[in-house]
Amino acid sequence: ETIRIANHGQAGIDAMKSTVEKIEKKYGVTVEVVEYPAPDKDYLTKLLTELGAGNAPDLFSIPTTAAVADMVEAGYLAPVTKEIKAWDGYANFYDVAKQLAVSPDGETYVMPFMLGIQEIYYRKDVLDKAGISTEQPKTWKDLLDRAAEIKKKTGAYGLLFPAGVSWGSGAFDEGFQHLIVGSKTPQLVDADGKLDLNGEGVKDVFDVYKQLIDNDLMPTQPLLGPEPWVVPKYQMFPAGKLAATTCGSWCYIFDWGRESKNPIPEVTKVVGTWTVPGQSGGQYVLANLAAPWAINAKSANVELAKKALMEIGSVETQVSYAARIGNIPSSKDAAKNADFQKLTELVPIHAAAEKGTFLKQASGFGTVSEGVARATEALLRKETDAAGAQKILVDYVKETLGDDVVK
Amino acid sequence: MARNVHERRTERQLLLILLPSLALLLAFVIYPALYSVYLSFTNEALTGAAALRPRFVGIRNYARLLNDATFWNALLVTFLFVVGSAVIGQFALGLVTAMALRRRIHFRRLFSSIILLPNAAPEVVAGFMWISMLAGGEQATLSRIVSFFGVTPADWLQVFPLSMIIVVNTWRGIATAMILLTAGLSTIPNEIYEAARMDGATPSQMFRRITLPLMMPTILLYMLISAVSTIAVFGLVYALTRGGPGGATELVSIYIYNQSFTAFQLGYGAAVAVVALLISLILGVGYVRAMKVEV
Amino acid sequence: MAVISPSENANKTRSDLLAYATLSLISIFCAVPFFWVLLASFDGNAQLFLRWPEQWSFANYQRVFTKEDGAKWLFNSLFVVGGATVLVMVLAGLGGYALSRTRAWWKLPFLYAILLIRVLPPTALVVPLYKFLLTLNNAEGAILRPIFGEYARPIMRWTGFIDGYLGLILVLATMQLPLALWIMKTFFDGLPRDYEEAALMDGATLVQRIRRVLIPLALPGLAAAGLFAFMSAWGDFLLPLIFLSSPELQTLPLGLFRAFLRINEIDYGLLAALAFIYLLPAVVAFGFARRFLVQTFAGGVKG
Amino acid sequence: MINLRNVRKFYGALEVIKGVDIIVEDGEFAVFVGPSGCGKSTLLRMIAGLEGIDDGDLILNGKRINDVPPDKRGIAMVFQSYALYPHMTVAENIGFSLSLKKVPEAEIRRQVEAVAEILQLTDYLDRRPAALSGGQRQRVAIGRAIIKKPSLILFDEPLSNLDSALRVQMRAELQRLHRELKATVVYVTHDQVEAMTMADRIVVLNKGVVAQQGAPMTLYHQPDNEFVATFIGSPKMNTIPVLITRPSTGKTHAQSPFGLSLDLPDAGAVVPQGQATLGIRPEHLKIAADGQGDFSAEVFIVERLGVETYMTVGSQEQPIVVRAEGDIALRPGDRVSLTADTSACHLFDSTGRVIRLTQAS
Amino acid sequence: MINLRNVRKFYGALEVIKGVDIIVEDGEFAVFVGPSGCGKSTLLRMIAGLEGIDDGDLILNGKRINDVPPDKRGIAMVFQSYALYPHMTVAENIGFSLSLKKVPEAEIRRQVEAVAEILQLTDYLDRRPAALSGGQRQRVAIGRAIIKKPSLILFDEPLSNLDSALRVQMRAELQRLHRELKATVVYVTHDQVEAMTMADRIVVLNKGVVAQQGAPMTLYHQPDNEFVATFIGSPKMNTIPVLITRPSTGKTHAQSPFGLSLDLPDAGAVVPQGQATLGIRPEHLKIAADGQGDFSAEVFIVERLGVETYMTVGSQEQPIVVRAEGDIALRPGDRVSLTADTSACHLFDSTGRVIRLTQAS
Ligand SMILES: Nc1ncnc2c1ncn2[C@@H]1O[C@H](COP(=O)(O)OP(=O)(O)OP(=O)(O)O)[C@@H](O)[C@H]1O
Ligand SMILES: Nc1ncnc2c1ncn2[C@@H]1O[C@H](COP(=O)(O)OP(=O)(O)OP(=O)(O)O)[C@@H](O)[C@H]1O
Ligand SMILES: [Mg+2]
Ligand SMILES: [Mg+2]
Repeated sequence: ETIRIANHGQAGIDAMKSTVEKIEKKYGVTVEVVEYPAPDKDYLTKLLTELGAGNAPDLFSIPTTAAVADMVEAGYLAPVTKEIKAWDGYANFYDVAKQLAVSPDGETYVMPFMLGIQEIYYRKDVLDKAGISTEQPKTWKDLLDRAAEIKKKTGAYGLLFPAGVSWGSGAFDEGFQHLIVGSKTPQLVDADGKLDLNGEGVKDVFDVYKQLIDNDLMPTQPLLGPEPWVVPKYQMFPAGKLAATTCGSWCYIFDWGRESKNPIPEVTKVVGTWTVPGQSGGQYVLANLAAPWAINAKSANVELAKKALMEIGSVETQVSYAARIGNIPSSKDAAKNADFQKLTELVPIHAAAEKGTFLKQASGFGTVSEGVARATEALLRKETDAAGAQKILVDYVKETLGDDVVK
Repeated sequence: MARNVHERRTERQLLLILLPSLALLLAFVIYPALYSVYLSFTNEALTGAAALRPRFVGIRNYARLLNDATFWNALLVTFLFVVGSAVIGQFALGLVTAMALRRRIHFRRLFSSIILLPNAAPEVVAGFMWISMLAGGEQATLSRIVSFFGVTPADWLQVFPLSMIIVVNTWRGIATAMILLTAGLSTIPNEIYEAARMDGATPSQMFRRITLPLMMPTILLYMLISAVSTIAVFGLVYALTRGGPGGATELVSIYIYNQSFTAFQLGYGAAVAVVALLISLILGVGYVRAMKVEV
Repeated sequence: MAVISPSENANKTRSDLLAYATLSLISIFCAVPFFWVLLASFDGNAQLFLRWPEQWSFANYQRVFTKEDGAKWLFNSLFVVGGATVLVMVLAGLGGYALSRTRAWWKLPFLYAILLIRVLPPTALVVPLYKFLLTLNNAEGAILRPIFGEYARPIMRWTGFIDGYLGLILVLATMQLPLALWIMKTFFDGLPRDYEEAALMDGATLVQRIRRVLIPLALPGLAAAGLFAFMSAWGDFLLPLIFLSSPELQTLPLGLFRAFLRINEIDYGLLAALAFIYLLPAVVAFGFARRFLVQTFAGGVKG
Repeated sequence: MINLRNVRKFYGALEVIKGVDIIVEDGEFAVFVGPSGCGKSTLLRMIAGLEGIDDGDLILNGKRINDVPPDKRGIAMVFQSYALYPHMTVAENIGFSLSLKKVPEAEIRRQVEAVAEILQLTDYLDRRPAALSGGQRQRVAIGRAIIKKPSLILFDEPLSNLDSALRVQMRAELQRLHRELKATVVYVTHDQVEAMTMADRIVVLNKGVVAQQGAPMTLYHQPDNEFVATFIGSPKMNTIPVLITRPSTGKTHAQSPFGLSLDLPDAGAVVPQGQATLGIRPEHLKIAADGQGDFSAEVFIVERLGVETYMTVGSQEQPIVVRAEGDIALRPGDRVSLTADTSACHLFDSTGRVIRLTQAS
Repeated sequence: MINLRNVRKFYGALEVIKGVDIIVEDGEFAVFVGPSGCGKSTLLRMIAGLEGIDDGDLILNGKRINDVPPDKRGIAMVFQSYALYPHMTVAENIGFSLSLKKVPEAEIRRQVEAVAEILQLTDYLDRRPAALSGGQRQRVAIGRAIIKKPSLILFDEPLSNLDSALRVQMRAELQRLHRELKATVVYVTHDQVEAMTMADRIVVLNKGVVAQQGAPMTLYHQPDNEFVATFIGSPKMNTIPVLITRPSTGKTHAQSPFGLSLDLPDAGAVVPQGQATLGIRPEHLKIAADGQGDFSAEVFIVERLGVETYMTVGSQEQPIVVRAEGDIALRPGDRVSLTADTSACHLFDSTGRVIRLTQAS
């Protein structure tokens, strides 16, 4: 017997290596790792084409959480609620991970073994030198004022939120989401599963972008280029020309740390973190699922695949992923793992996941994500204001999914 | 049609050897195309609820298409792109090179080899090379070239997106135009030019009154072939701009891709393809009839 | 060079200079974008933007072949695209001949139909095509599996329609077929019927006529058709992306995406080196077939 | 023996061969001549099997072969452009038909060498056609034909691509070969000198029908109609509209508007009175002493070839060409007296059919 | 008057015109002949101004025009394939040079109609060249030339694309035009019948030099060298290697290996003894009664044209062509006796230069 698992990205494949061996040994099966060597978007295209035709691998990773709800609705994923609840590793997961894995229909379809946690990273040294406060900002206004102050005092850009089409799902996953949860309308789905995009919060979030862009607090030019993250994150931030940016838990290791090409010396000291504040107070550690795994509903070996899925959820695999990608394990027990403890940069963030919040997922989020990218792109190009950006988002979603999906 | 054994036998043999090509085309082009026509009447999607239970929606996709400003924008962009790159850019540069290469000058092989290079670059690679040329403001090669001449550089793909993809596609297609037009030029006998010289024609008169009219059949056929191929251009532009910014370079082919593989709306994407095919068909047949293009 | 009379000389020189000038300008336009690939691939610390390498190195190329499966991708690409090209040449050679010689009523409609169908971008066809190929593939699997048992998988890798060489070769070939048929049809139009009739009188069957007389005569046309098919199939990445999954079958354009899959930054050195390797066969093919091109089209285009 | 019986051919609705009957005997050298577009090539290609036959029978050695494919007919053909395979050597070209039949290499080589011997091509066997002269190419084309030991060889204007000097040489060569091979030959040309010098039998075609067939001298001396009369012979026969009367002398008298006046020999009652066309060849008009001729006329073109001189006399509307032996130093504007050899005159009725004068019957 | 003085032309290092001197008088019809590649076209194109002149002078009506551009020379040219502009009507073709000069429409129309009148093209002015016959096309090409009122018209093999019947007709037409237009004509051909029938003066070129120039009959009767002797006349002059001796009779005696033995008239001491080449035209050999001739030989090819008969006698290695009047019914293998007209014999030395026998001097 064989099960086919689709993986994506060399780091992910490396991270899975020992797990694969373990599955093979434990269940006496052959595991065939199918490598889909494409960027997220093309990976998803291929995966969906295969799922639609009924020819997908038995087990696969999904590049963005936003796609999950749609896939569930399409009937591509096999529910694992019963198995995962019976599985002994589950109890040890953070709540936020458990909740993120639950689909609108109440079933669980994915293994939420890794969390993506993002915060605002800032150059403590630059701020200190310029005499700017490094306190956690309390509100959006606080945040924007801080950015303006940085700009004024140091000439560096004050704050970066991912935006635009070429950042892909990042505009939504790494930017918009973090703000919306702290807004006046913190969720995008209403009770009957409709998308609530006309809320005031959406407009307010776009207004934050708008102010950052209009006041030249955020570098817009590179964001319109082909790899928007390269210049700001790997060149401007280390050079101190950008003083604060959203970033994930991996940043201390890969972007500026020991694994980086352009490391910042003593990064943990020089770079500090703030959580994203709410619009009028509160602090939000937003978590989302990173690379959740799921099972092909049409798989010939669903039972076997489920067993394999539980193996993927093991603490060892989590740590292995954490080491290679820098995401945060969902198991609280990971803290006790010797290998994980070596990832000193991740340990405090792992602990913070206890307070994690999340955005409720719904079908159509893939479209919303693309719509946010388009709306922020228009803002970047200074073509519209916050209300206009919201209209772009709403129109795109309506156009794509039909008028009745949007509230 | 055929009156006698011999002709019937010949025709039968010819059909027989065309059959493999016909079979492949039927299986891998015509059948999927027809299937697309069917899809265009459904709400088939690649993901979401519609993927699970696709429904027949009649002409709803087409009705939606009519009111879809983005689609009309894509049509317009495609039209400008085809006219700009195939009809004007590639043609003009191709004609100039073909005529220059007709002269007995040195380095002809070298020149023509270099001009053929872009055609050899795979779309993805060509895309990268041009991103390096155009993207990201000051550091782009083009910016550095123009600032050498004292012109203020711009973020080319943001400021002049459509013009830039026209330039890039022109770059890629000069060679094809050059080859076809060289072939056309070579059918004009030298004697005609000498006759014109004896008649006292200046070079520009020769071009306007001899070369152009005599090249007309070649040019008309070239226009058809290049326009048709340019409508389907996808990878190169997608690699460069993904249709942006703000739909400024969203060709119909990219629009179809975005509908099918970004929004995952297969039915609607198919409707767009069908309409694009129909429009091309009408224009193409009209063109062939009106211009009496000979095959 | 002989002396030319002064007036003529002046005239000639002036327009020759003009020709040199335009050709140089256009050549520069054509060549400039290539510099980046060339320099970056030898740059140990390559960037997106053109720059003179600080240290020249072959490290990027080394990586392609040692750390990555460069050799395998190259082989797969060459095999698949080469196979498709050969197939196109064979089919277009036969079909183009039939189209040129037939007097049947469907000749013109057919020719225009295959030309206009090219306006459909492959993206519009991919999904139906995938379903169709999958049906074929499952049927083939159902036949092979009982016979070959566990060997069915390796066999399918070669003959499968999805995730197999055969399917991709067939699809790539079909996409290139319309243009190739056109080229060959025009080429055969320019080839006198005398040869094949002579062969007919010599007692050659249809197949013998084609194989021993027409194909050798049609070589320039076939080279041109093959070249265009090769380049277009070589550049295609969407079809291999959708139709191939197994790592053993991956082709160069998919390998190229590797460069994106680093954790953070795009690996431009790897990208450029791969791009250069990817570029090379097409350029070589062009150099090889170039001299046939004008010959082919000069025969075909009516003046 | 080859026999065409009421053979017809249509291209679409257009009938290009309109019921043709031809017989060529074994060993004969038959030449099809006719103006461009009259259907010569079509007829030849029907015999070869390269075109289908829409109606009528094609009989070769007693068997109807209408539906026999070309390669089974035992006929060889030499094409106008020779159609040598440019990618094969001379030896391969000649041996091609054998190699198609999978004859062993050694045997092919032997037969090719034998053929090359006959055609004096032995030294060129390893060359490609591109490296041969026109004459050599023709010999290769013939070699390719004769190696099949055909009972019939067809030639379609094989000399029309050559310059005139080479053409003369090739003509002789072809005749020599015909003598040596003793094969039946059907030869298409529109050059009547070629036809006259080579043929045992000439078939004159006009607009898809046979105008006349027979030995060259028969066609020259006794043309059946005006078309053949003017087609055969160079410079071509003068045709002059005349009024035929039978005055009391009992002889037939022909009178042209411009003063030509002839008594035709022994014609008697066979010639109807009224309008007719008189045909007389340039060589049958002789310059006579002043006032002694049958008529006189002004010369307006003189073509002096050295050994002979062509003069065009009469008027622009009714030019009459006279051919005189030797170099005659007349100038345009001179007047000459001419006598006609009445025994060599022809008369044609208004449909162009010949009216046989008695000596011809 | 056009005058070429020591004109030379190089293609790279290759000298194709090697110092040519030619004079053509006003109103003359001059024909350049010579084998293929001898430089005829090059010379003509140098006169036209389409090729530069590397050395020497080209003088037209007293002015050196080496450096005058083609359209300013007042010379017109008719090309081999006529080079009509296929996309223009006959009227546009003829009027093209005027319209380039921005002559008003009405004036162009008037001049075109005048030219068309002369050329009998009035009915065809609105047709495209593709819809014209060969002869009409040629007239258009000439019309395009004469509308420029040139003092000189150049023709480069204008008839070589036509079939022989049309060629004869065109020849007459060209001569008529030459008479009517009174222009100077330089005409290139490699067909010597064309040259003989049309020229006032023939210039025979060989390998880039002038072999001889003069009136056609001079070239026919008094060739300067073996090249001209064999080039002019058809069938070409027989050349036979002979041994010249001067026996005691005092006459010059020529003896060929195969038994031909001739006393040449009045040659006297001018002819050196030893090896020479005897030239005699086919028409100067006559069939004699058996045993009466100068020599006898076996016939191996007979070509009967009706009005005359060509026989090839002697051997394969030394064929001698005999031209006889009338239709002679000899067959290959027959033996004939032949007499040679010794007054028409030519002798050439080993370099091919003529040795003038007395009657020629
Ligand atoms: N494939 C064809 N379709 C239609 N008409 C044709 C075709 N081939 C020949 N014809 C016509 O048939 C007639 C006879 O043609 P054919 O080639 O036999 O003439 P020909 O006597 O050989 O002339 P030529 O001396 O020019 O070679 C011509 O009027 C020609 O136009
Ligand atoms: N452009 C050229 N470059 C080099 N050699 C040339 C060129 N044009 C002509 N020649 C050579 O010059 C010589 C004379 O050529 P030209 O065309 O004048 O001959 P021709 O007498 O007109 O011959 P033909 O009767 O074949 O037309 C030939 O040997 C030819 O090969
Ligand atoms: Mg013919
Ligand atoms: Mg010439």
